[in-house]
Amino acid sequence: MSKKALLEQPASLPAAEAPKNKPGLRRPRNLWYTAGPFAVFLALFVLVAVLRPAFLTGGGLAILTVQAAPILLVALGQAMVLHVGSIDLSNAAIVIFAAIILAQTLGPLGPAAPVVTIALVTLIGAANGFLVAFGQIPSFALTLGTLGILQAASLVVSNATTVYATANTQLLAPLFGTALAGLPMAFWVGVVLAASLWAMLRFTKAGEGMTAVGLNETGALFSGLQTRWLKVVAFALSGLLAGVAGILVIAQAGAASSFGLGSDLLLPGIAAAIVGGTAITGGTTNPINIVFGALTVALVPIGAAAVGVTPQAQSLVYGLVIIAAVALTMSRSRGEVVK
Amino acid sequence: MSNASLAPRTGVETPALRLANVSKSFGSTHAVKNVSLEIPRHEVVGLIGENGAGKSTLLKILTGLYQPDSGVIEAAGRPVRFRKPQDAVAAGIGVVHQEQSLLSNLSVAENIAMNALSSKDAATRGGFYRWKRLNAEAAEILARVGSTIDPRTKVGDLSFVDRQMVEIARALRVDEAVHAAPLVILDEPTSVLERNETAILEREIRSLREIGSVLFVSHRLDEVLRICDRVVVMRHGEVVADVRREEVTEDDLFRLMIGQESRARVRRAGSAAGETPAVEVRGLGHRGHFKDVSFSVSAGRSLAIVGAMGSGRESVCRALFGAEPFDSGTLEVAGRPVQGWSMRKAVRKGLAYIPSERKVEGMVGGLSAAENLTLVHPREAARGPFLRRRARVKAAEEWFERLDVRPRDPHLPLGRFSGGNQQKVVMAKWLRAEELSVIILDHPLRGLDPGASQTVNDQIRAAQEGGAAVILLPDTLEEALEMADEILVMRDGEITARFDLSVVAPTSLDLLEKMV
Amino acid sequence: QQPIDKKDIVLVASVINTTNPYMASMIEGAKALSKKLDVPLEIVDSEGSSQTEISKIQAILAQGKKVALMVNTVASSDAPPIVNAVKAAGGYVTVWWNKPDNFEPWDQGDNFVAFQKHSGVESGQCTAKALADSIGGKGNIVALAGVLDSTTSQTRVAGLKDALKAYPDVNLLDTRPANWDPQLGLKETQNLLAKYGDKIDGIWAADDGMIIGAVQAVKDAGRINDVKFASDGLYPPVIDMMKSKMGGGAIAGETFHRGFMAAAIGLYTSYLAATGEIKPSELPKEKRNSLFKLSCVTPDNLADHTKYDGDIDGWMDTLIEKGPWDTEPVPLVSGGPEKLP
Amino acid sequence: MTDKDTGAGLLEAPAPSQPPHRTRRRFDAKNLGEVLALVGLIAVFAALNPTTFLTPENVRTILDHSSIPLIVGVGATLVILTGSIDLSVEGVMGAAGMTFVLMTANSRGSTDFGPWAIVAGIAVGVALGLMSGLIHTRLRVPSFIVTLGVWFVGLGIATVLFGDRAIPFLPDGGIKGWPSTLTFGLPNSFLLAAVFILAGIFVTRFTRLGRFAYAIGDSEEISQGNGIPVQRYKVYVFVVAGACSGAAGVLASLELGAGSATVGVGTLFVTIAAVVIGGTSLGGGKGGILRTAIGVLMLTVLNNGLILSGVSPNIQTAVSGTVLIVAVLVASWPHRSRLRIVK
Ligand SMILES: Nc1ncnc2c1ncn2[C@@H]1O[C@H](COP(=O)(O)OP(=O)(O)OP(=O)(O)O)[C@@H](O)[C@H]1O
Ligand SMILES: Nc1ncnc2c1ncn2[C@@H]1O[C@H](COP(=O)(O)OP(=O)(O)OP(=O)(O)O)[C@@H](O)[C@H]1O
Ligand SMILES: [Mg+2]
Ligand SMILES: [Mg+2]
Repeated sequence: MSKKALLEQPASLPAAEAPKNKPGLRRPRNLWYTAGPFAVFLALFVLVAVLRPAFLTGGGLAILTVQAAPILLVALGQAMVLHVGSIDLSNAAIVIFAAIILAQTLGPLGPAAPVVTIALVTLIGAANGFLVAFGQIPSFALTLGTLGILQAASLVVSNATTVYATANTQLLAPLFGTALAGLPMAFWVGVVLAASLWAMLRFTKAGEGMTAVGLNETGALFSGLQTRWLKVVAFALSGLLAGVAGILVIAQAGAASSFGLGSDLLLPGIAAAIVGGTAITGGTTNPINIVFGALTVALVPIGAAAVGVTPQAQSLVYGLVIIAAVALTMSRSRGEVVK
Repeated sequence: MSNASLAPRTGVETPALRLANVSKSFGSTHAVKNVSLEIPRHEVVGLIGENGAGKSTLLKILTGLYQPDSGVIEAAGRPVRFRKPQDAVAAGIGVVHQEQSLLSNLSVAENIAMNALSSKDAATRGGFYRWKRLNAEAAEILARVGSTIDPRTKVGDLSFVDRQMVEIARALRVDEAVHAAPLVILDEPTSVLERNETAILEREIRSLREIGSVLFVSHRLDEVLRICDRVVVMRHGEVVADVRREEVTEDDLFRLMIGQESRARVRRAGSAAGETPAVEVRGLGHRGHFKDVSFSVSAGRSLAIVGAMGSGRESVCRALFGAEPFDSGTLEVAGRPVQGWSMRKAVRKGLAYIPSERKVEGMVGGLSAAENLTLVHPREAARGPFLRRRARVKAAEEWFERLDVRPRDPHLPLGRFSGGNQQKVVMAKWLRAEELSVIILDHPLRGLDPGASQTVNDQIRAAQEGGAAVILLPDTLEEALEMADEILVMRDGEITARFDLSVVAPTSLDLLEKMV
Repeated sequence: QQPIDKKDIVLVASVINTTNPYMASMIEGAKALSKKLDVPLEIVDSEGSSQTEISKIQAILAQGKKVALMVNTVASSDAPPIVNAVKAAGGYVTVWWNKPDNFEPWDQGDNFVAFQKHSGVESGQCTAKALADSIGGKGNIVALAGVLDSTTSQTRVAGLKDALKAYPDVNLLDTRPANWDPQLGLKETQNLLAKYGDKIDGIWAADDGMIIGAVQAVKDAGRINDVKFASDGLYPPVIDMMKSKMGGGAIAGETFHRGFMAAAIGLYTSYLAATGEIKPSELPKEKRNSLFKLSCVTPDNLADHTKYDGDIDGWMDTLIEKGPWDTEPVPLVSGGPEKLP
Repeated sequence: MTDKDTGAGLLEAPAPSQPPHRTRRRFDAKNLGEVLALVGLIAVFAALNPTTFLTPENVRTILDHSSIPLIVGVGATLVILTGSIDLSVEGVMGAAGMTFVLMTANSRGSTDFGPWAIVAGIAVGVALGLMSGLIHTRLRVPSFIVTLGVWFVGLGIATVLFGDRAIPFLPDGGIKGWPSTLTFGLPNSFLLAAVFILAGIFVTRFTRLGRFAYAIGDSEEISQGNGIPVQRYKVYVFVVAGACSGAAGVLASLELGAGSATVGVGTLFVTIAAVVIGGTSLGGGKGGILRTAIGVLMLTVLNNGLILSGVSPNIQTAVSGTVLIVAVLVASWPHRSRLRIVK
């Protein structure tokens, strides 16, 4: 370990150096690295709008944000886990599990149901983190395992069928029913959460601790940080955000099933986090940029369909655009090791 | 290089390597400025300079890791360009880098032959390894440096010192690879070596002089004067002196490097033991690492633990700090026995630990210097869960001033400071604690230039005067004799002798006797 | 709502993927209808994902088009968001195969024109009967179901189990999900063959996609002459197997319904609502939650059913002439929701 | 501070003299752990299903089912040894499989290129692997995201090749029956996989490609410094992985006897889980192909055993997941320490 970490240490830094700047602010990173995800999204959006102007006039942006909202939430959770150097493969399964639980409890519990659901899945996320941190199991393997367990749990809890939210659905209606600046509340919820996470990472001890863990866990450990609990926090946040995404699933569909809406958010979530500039190696995350990452990831299939790419070739386009978007937005520095 | 007949006829005096006006900058940093120097055949050239003077950068240029921005390099009288490490190897240049650069999951033999393996040499046939031949060759080279490591061993299973020997063996392999007289470059090879290995290395360097030449970087001026024929001094990226050994003394070299006089070394006046020890261990043991270790240190006192590699003194220190477990005995901090000891608790109790593996354990290179500074004891730069960035930067600026950290930019990621300056920041992050009770220093001066060493030593003393107990694992016995009030000698995990320096004044030899 | 002018209408057919023969047939039907009506058509490929399905449909709506949509929903829960989006965009939608049970068109207004399907229970019953008869009313069978949470699969399995009550000597050994996928059908059948060995006399599958893998596994095991198959959909490859009397008539039973018919009926229903030719709120409930006729196919009556595939255009003419609820061979037989036995 | 005493005070005293020859550890007990786990699983299922589990028929089924993850596992292990990851497996299998089916005799009646169809299938794998490798190394995009993209690209190619026409079937007889034909009592598919595994082991022990994969996984920078053309070898590794996936796609199509864009469905997670269970570190540099082979057998035995034992399909993923977690937990428990970093 030592050798590797020793060599990778300076590598994870961006190359550009700016001269002295105002105290209290971190050195501004490469401008493109900061603005890249936004620029890529904007470019794609403009491209789609030019090729199919009706997309813009028909409220394309609102539709896009509806689709992007659950991806954004899952991506934010994933980014928190990536930030401490781990990965969470189970978070989409948590989304479905949360949605099924919420559908079943919304009637009997009413307004308490979302709270109960979120508390439950936050605990599940924390359990993931606990096993990773204290059981010292690689997160990739652990969450692959919990993915299977959660899938089974969803099937068992839902009796392998679609579960409907029977009453109190009006509680969730504003999420997609109300709009602010033309965009649905659900998306703004995601944006607010992104901003809070940004502030958390930047202005709190816990946030800085998580950054330290992601950059050099040993160093953080020797500084007396509770690195293991910080990991638990990251996974718990991933669970919590997946729970919010589960609420969106019910708000949108009023029903959930094990392989239905929300079950395939894992890969889009990871892609959105990385397109949003999150370093897969940990320690570098800008939650605000993940908003644009999620928008980009949601835009590609919609945009491809809108500009009339034949259905058979759409996944090809999706693959290429995701690669290109990451290639454009990734922060790289001279000599950095990319894995 | 391959065709010697094309070389200009410059006679026997052609230097092995000649640099003319070589420059290299990174952004606005001029790491190497207009350096011209010659390494004649059959000569050992020493290269010294402060931390960050540009030595490693120069060597990386010579070994094909960096391309110079300008200037000419001539090998055996012909201009060369090293685009990749193999080019340098092909020109007969072998190197031991400052940081170990072995592949820990490959075998010793593979590591030694790696340059050959990666350049279609006889070591492989059509991409296939010739294991027998590799192992035999490696065994032969290892024998030359007096090492008995099995070439088939995985490098990861070797001790640090053995790994250094493998590094050196690899550098020596260049004379197998080419027929030209080799140039072997050694970047601080001795800072991690034991005395007997250093002796072997010295012998090997002398025998290398017979066939080729050596460029040798070290911060140990005595060693440089003993081994080298000539010494080149760098400062701020430039060569400021190029002198023959006979012409200078250690003090001259010091002055040339730092630009000021070296301070005379004074032993600190001993301080008396206080009533309650800041830290006390009784019968501490950890199976396979150390056993029955008892000692105590009171506030304001300093304890040095000396011992050979594998004596277990590092494990004891790590156990004190909660980084490693212990399975018997008791540990008392400020008079109270501890339970469920961990690094976090240690930090809370005012213990500080400055590890020898600075870049991995001592700091988070990706965070800025200021952020590193408040990584421990963040409460003092925070309000509730929130950070006070301004307060922190102010604290950082203050400490930068106090320890003369260069550059004075607390926003720069710590990983980009030079080793010596990194060490100063690492010291500062512990020293700024409001209630520092014990400070454990594991080789705090490793790799530091003499100037930086002085600053760090001053800080240790200041902390001690401020009431902290100091536990020191020194680089040299002299360091122990100079800094400590009490010296413990450890061997094979047990304490073999104790010297209270206010009572007796042992010599290095006394200590050595108990160590082996 | 005002009727939409024909030239403003776009037909949209949303399918689960483009490579399953049933889905390919749906696309074919949508194209044929589009040509007949002379109305442009867009195909949505959901790539098996609810998320993709909804976002692509929304992308089309986003262009401000007035759609007449037929969607084969990936999962039941997709129906509400799609209906809501279409409603908001002023289009018309007919849903095929999956929707939540309590999500009825008449509660959603005119834009959700209808929900349509073939009975799953009936499908399970008729293939179960054919299979049980083909093994002489006695023996062991195994079943391959679709994706675990699919209602279509569940109703078909329920039909299978119901029909088997009449065959006390036919024993259903095991039911394994094979996710509608030929490759998984192959693997699961291999596992079942290993588990039960020569005990297996018949294999039932909820869909022909899986039976293709099952047949291959049985062929590899050298038992194609000993095992009978029954499944749903009568896909072209299965027609060939039946015609060629593979394994001495190994394919014992099938159901007949066609993707092209489903797509055309669904699209045409939406289209009629869009042009104002029908007013959904005035339709009887069975026309808004409809079960269409499903034919049981055995080797004996196969020829009656193969004729339609060759004359899709002709069938489209009949559809336009007779309307969505009254076109052979898939007339409306009753209203939903489907009742489990 | 400078050392005024010369010589004597240099650092620490000589280390206690070392044992003269330390031999390298070829086999450590951990290897045995995985084998024991496999044997344990077999024993449990044999006890639960005395009449069905250890029959030749079932053993053949298990071996046949393991063949595709084994073949893919060779490439996946190499990639993971270098510290990268290849997620594109299923897409590459689809593209290669469709290419093969359409170029050999099939029911769509496209031209029959004979054995060249197999070559073409593998070539598609190689091309996609090359694409992954080049994008990863030249544009320096993390392999995770590149291969995620290439997964979709492969799937897209397969879907385009499938088009909207009838399923292309392979004719009965001919090569279709080859994978399930028995040689020496074992299915050909497994024998082919065994060849891949042996070749893989040979590559990792005796060739530059394999040894450099380990070196790169240990540290790319040090490898670079040692003159290993890191980027080039990474591309090679991805190409090999692509070829393995391509071959697996061809084999899977032969087994199915038909073209299908989703012929690789489910392979990725089985393979990666097998690599991890086998003990190859996702961080790179540690592990090996034999370990992956054991991991694949464990998972295949587990899956087959659960079906034979009649475990409800609803909870089968939970059982597999729990076994995965327990396996990794048990394997890593002895290494637990307060300083251990696990990502
Ligand atoms: N990769 C790099 N990127 C940017 N700047 C660098 C880089 N390498 C070296 N430098 C700059 O070059 C200067 C010289 O560094 P170098 O490593 O050559 O010093 P050194 O003489 O080897 O120091 P030491 O005695 O500590 O080993 C440093 O101060 C640093 O600012
Ligand atoms: N990626 C990088 N970007 C910018 N500067 C760098 C980078 N890597 C190293 N440096 C600079 O290179 C110089 C040498 O780095 P290095 O880590 O070798 O320190 P050093 O001075 O040799 O340490 P020591 O005193 O322990 O020997 C440092 O001054 C550091 O600022
Ligand atoms: Mg240096
Ligand atoms: Mg140095």
